[in-house]
Amino acid sequence: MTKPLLSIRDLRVSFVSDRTHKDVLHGVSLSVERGKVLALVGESGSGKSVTGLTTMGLLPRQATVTGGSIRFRGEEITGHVPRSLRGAGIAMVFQNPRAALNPTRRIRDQLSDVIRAHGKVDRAGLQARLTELMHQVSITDATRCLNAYPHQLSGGLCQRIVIAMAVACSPDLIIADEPTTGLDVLTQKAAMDLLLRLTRERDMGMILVTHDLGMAAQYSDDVAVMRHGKIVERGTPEALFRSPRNDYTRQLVAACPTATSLLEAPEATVARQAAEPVPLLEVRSMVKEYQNGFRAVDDVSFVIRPGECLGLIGESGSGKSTISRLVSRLVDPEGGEILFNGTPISTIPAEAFYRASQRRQIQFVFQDAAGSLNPRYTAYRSIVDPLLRMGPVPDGEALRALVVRTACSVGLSEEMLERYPHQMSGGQCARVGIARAIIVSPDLLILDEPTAALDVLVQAEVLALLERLRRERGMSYLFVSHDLHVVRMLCDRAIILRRGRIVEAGRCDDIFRAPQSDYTASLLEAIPHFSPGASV
Amino acid sequence: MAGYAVSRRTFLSTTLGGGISLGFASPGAALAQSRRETLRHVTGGAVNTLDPTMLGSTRESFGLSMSVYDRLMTFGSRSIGDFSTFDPQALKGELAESCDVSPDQRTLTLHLRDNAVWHDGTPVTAEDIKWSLDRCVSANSLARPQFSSGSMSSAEQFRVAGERTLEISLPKPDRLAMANLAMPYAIMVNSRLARQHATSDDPWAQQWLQHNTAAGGAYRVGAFRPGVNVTLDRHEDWHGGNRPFFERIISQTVPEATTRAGLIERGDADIVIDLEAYDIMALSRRGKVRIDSIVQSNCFTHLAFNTQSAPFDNVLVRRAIALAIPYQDLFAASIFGRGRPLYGADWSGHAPAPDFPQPLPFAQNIRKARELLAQAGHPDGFQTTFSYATSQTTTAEPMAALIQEALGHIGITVRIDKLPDAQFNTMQARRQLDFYTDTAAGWIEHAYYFFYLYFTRDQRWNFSNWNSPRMVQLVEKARFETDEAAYVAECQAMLELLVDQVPLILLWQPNMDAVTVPDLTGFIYQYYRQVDFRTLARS
Amino acid sequence: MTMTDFMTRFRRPDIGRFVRRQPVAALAFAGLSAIVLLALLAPLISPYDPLASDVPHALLPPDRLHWFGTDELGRDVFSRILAAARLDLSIAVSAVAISLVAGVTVGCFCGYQGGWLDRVTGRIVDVLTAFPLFVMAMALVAVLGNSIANLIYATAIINFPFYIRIARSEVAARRNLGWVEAAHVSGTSPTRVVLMFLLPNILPTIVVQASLNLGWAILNAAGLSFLGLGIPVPTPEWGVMVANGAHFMSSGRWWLVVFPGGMLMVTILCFNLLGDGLRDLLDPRTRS
Amino acid sequence: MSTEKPLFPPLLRRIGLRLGAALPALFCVILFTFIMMRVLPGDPAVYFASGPNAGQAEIQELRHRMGLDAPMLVQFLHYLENLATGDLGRSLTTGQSVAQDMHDRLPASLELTLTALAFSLLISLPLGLTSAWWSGSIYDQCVRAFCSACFCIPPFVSGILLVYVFYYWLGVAPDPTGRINIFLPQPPRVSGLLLIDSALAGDWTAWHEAAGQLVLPALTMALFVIAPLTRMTRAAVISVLGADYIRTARAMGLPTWRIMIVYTLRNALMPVLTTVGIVFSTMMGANVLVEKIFSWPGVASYALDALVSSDYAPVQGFILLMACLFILVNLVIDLLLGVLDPRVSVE
Repeated sequence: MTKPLLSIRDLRVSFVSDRTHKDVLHGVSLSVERGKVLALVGESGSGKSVTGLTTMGLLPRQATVTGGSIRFRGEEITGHVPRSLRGAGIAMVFQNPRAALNPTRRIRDQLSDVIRAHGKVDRAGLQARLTELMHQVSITDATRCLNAYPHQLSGGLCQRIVIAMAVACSPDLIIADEPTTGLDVLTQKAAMDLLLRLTRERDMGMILVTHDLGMAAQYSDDVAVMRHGKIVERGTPEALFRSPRNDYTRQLVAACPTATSLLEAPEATVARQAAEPVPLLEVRSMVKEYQNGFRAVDDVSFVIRPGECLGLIGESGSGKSTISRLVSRLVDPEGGEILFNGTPISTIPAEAFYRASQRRQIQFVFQDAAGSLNPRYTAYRSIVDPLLRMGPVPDGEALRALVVRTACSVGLSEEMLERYPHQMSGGQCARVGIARAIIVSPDLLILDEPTAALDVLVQAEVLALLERLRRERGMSYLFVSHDLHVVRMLCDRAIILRRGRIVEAGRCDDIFRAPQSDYTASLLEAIPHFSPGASV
Repeated sequence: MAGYAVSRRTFLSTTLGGGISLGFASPGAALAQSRRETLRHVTGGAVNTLDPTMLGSTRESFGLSMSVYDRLMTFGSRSIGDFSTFDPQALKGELAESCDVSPDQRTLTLHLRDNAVWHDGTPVTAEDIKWSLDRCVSANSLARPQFSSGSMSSAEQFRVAGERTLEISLPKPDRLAMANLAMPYAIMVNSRLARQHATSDDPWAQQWLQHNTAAGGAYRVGAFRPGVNVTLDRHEDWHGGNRPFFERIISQTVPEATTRAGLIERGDADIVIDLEAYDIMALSRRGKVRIDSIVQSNCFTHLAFNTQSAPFDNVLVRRAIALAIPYQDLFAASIFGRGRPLYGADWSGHAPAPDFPQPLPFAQNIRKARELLAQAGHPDGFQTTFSYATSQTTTAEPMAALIQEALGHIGITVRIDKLPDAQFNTMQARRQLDFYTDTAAGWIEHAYYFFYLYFTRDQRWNFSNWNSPRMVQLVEKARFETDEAAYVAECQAMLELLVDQVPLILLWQPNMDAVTVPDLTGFIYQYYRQVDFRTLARS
Repeated sequence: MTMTDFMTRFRRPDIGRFVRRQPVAALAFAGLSAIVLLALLAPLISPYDPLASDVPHALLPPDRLHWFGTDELGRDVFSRILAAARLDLSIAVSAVAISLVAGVTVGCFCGYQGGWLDRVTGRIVDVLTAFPLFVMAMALVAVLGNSIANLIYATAIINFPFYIRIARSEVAARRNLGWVEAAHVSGTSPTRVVLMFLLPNILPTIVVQASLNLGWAILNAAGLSFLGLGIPVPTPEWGVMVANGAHFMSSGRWWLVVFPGGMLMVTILCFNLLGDGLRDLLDPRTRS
Repeated sequence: MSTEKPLFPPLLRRIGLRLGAALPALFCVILFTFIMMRVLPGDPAVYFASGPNAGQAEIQELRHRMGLDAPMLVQFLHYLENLATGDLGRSLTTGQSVAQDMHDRLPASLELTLTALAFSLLISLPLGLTSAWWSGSIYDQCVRAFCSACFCIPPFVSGILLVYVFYYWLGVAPDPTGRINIFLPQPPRVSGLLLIDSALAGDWTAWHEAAGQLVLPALTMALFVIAPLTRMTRAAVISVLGADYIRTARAMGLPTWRIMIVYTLRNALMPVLTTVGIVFSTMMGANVLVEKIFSWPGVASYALDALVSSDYAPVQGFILLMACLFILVNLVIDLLLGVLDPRVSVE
């Protein structure tokens, strides 16, 4: 074993603000070697990003290193990373690549800035370096890309540019902080493959900071699982994911939706209803066009039968969210029909729909749970509000009892009801959002990526909750998600959308076993996973 | 500015260094000599036309035209202590060399100066004068009503009686006829030049003359930027009086009075006449400037009532208020005692002289005022509004506060209303002001003229909307009175009527405070209350 | 979240926190409280009648009897400043209150409705805010006449577009937020959404703007009265006092300008600093 | 610059759209000011025919000449007709056509405002940038206090004070009486901006004089807008500093000055520029007081004088001019934004 490129020993970091003192890293130790990838895995707030930023010396002002040491190439750099080292010694790749690039500067200039920051180069040399970099990150259309502004490039290209920037000055270590957030599954795969290839080719070290166990498994040589500012378990991906020793790791692995995972739900108290002749919801050739002529939804038709859960899958921009908002009558379609229980509801304009009798029966659970709660309402008021608006309102004690009961059924304790959104965790907010939707006993619940912003463990809990509620109450779901595994776990049937059109529809089991369209197939293929034998 | 400014700036650039002084560089000493020959006059007002007869022309325009245009006649001057003022009795020729009055006083024969030439060098002819006088009585301008006060209203009254002689015939002997020829409106125009610019719509070239001159006065207009500045250059062939000292005059508009005061004190400007009383106090205390303080003998500040609306239609109310006014305090607080009081005289029943304005026998007596008010049927007082125009703020504001307080003592509640000038004037003309202050100045200093102008007829300048048949009768009689003793008696009767009926309360005659650099001499107070550049000189 | 945060920050235990995080704003708040207190107690604590003239004792420099000297009519400057504080604060508060209520109503409506009405209003408001507002206020006072009420209306009217703009953009920014859509799904009528959901949430922002605006309103009123518009004599008002006092500056009567001018500036300064501090507390970008 | 996209057609289209959208607002402005000027109390005819011997006949004549005796609608249509031919009416105060007066005076106001704007930007950009960079520090608090202090000094006080100190007391400033030493000949008019004209004429004495005259009034004006500009800059910089690309730039080890100027300030300029537009047009019109105090022959003091004497035409002309200027400034800023921000020109 060679001497480690980076070694962090007992690193302690705390945030100080207004006399409050919060430790975020409690003695983290790790090491990275050349040519190897270390994945730092954990939920949000586990301290994995702080570890990366501390190494770069990019901690926010109110954070201080209170102990430990970071040695890079044997040199002590704790607390004072020299500028020359940043970019040339250690480079960083951030999430959301388009935002990571200066919007008002051409790619060429931004790359040149980086190169020039670490040494004098003449024009010809600079041009040669740029061309070479573009080649390395597999950009074929180099001239156009170099002359473009970030907004003129796709997310995938931007991420390649960011990677090019990172490797521009031949660093020995790359810290990739959630490098694929904000990218679609297919692009995500390409970017990760590129990063991995460069690491190997250039014999660099890489720290991959991610919340995605699948990605960690697929792209790393070592995995460190972090929780509450500590590393709880370390090991090779195979060992770690196949036989986790730590309880927390075990929970994580179990909660991660995979191609084979199933929801643990109690036996159905109400059995799934058999197909009935009259569908609960029928959508016929629905079209939504925006003012600039862009067709977000183009001739989409589907039905949802009573008690059924329909999954709506697509990448960002595929029109899945628009469909959910159309069906829930928040926006008006430009064409087509929406029938609810056989009654057309698309004729009622969206702004008047609050008066319609169907309003009660179609409820919505929003993607950003915290953002969907009025910041000035307590959980209780948020939950009781739809009831007060649409009734029937039981009197006095009964009302409170009903709210408490509903809250209980989504797993909220009574004292949580007096809290404001900012006093609750993401999972708790999501539960309030669900409670608010089901308190009026709707027939159809539209769920727009209800778990996208949640950590894996919470996601698993919420999914289980949703499954239980459906069984207990016999509701129908329209479940919108980009995550194929989640849809497979929850839904009976699914629709795959691409650019506003349906590319495939059918029973979940069929789609996942034998996808009919190439697109579906490539989607399935691109999901990072840690099924045995797939790593690296 | 250049001359003495240079040393200051040199000092500056050595002490402060380049930083600040870079922007404030000196124009160079080359101008130093010409600076001595140049007069810089600063004023708060603005010249808006070069033709003073234009409707809407400002007082500054009148003043400027005195140096640019010649009139047939002009007033002489007399000394009052160290200072000089115009002499309404001493009429003398300006463009006219002499003026003969026929024995029946109905014909005036004017002989023009031989050597008089226009600015373009052409000689002045009687034709020019005839055209100019015709213009005054025919064109739609401010000159027409003014001339009518001197019984001149038709072009037929003017007759060319020779190459350089002109006759004016009057329907009746009028004591104001000759004085009218000296008024700012009575400009003599180079008719040949003006006519070139006349059109059928505008036979008197009024449009063109607004921005151009066809004159022959002591100065010609160099640059005219309305509302900003005017420069004048000496007309070397002028013979209407002594050759002016200054080669060049710059008359500049500087709206802030305090800035004007500063310019004078620092020697950057040479003369200013429209400073506020408090600045003059400060300047005189520091003594770096020369101040010519001359009572404006043709001017008076007053409090006017609307004598035709309740409660001021009741003479007792007016008398009561006249007794309630704290004259001394007003005089001290409003104009810092810089003027001549027009109250507190001891008449013992009769007007001592036929002059107007003169001090009237009013003094504060609150007890008596209360009695009178009770007699008038207002034992508990009443409510009224006291108004003044925005332009009068500095004097009227303290006045208003004191009057409000004083009338409060006799139970009258006064609301104070400051009005923008335009609104004030409109309301004044429409008789909508009940109780207000204003300042008036008559150009021709004859007692009867003042009464005619300010106390008769339904027109704006009858401040108190006074309709007294007796006054009308007296005025009509005095106008054409040839017997001097009878005229004096009539004037005294008018004065006594005024004191008895109190249509308005005279307060004071403010001083004209001409503030100049110490080496400037020759300022004469003129009835039109502007600077006459022609008499000024540097010692 | 930030809004509630803002509200909770002002619960008692957080005052210490506020003082620590925004020492300047806290100081400004204290100063403002003192000024308001002085204004409220003016009739009790002023040593002289602010309107009573005493011409023989005019223009006295500050001494034991007249702390801030006397003016050209012999009135006590200290008493007048106190009386003026009352007037200026009430002018500012009422002008801001009027424009706030009217502007927020219109702004909320437009911002929520969107569409052509909103665009038209937006453009008009844009043009209006770029207007020579001061000249406009002058014209308004000239049209309406010189009185304190009209001064308030003029100040309110020229502030009006400003509040429309804020309310409009704040509402428009929240119109499509999750919790507003959630309200729709909950069967809430649009009116109720505006009144019960949007309004309470934009209020803190508006309040901050209002506190900044109060200073501006005082300044505006003082500027107008400096030009002799609005405040009838002999009512004491800071701007008027400064304007009158400026005349005596050159003769060395500094107390006529320095005291009222100082009060004017300190008050505006306090309003600004307070508003600034509040804004910073509100602004999530400046927080960690 | 870039050859792929046709630069001009979309540019012209944008300008056209912008101007077209401004027309209704412009009409509103015209109508509004027309009505407002007419309801202003005070009969201008009475004011102007105020010679001691002017009677009702003269007033009537003047009313007729001013067209004040016609019905309101006729007056308005007449006004619109004149506007269409570029005739803004005639000022009674100066006796000139309003268009001529504007032409004479606008450069003075423009020169003053532009200089003031330059001053304030020179002060507030660095202040805003640095106080945002070290936000929350004592320095930041000091900057804030300074800005608030600048803002709370009414322009009439700061103007008088500056004149008092620099002219009367220290004597370093030239007399506050306009744009250029009155004894100097004015440079031939090209742009109307004296600094430009005298430079073109090669008359550096005049240039220095004109520059000297500008310093104090421009500073007075600038003081008042330093606060909003600094505040805006600070807010913009803080929001940019929070952006991911700044973190990227730091992570790539770019030098601090480059991050500060090229990455931060450059991006923060866009919201600042929008504010500058508003600030500019408000300054043009709102600083009546500054023009008054410094006897500056600009349009604002001109309008003020006209307003006081109920001289309708100049006030209307002034407001119209301001509205047009505002539209123009916005257009320019819009185009500048397009240059500064490549994202804008795409939509």
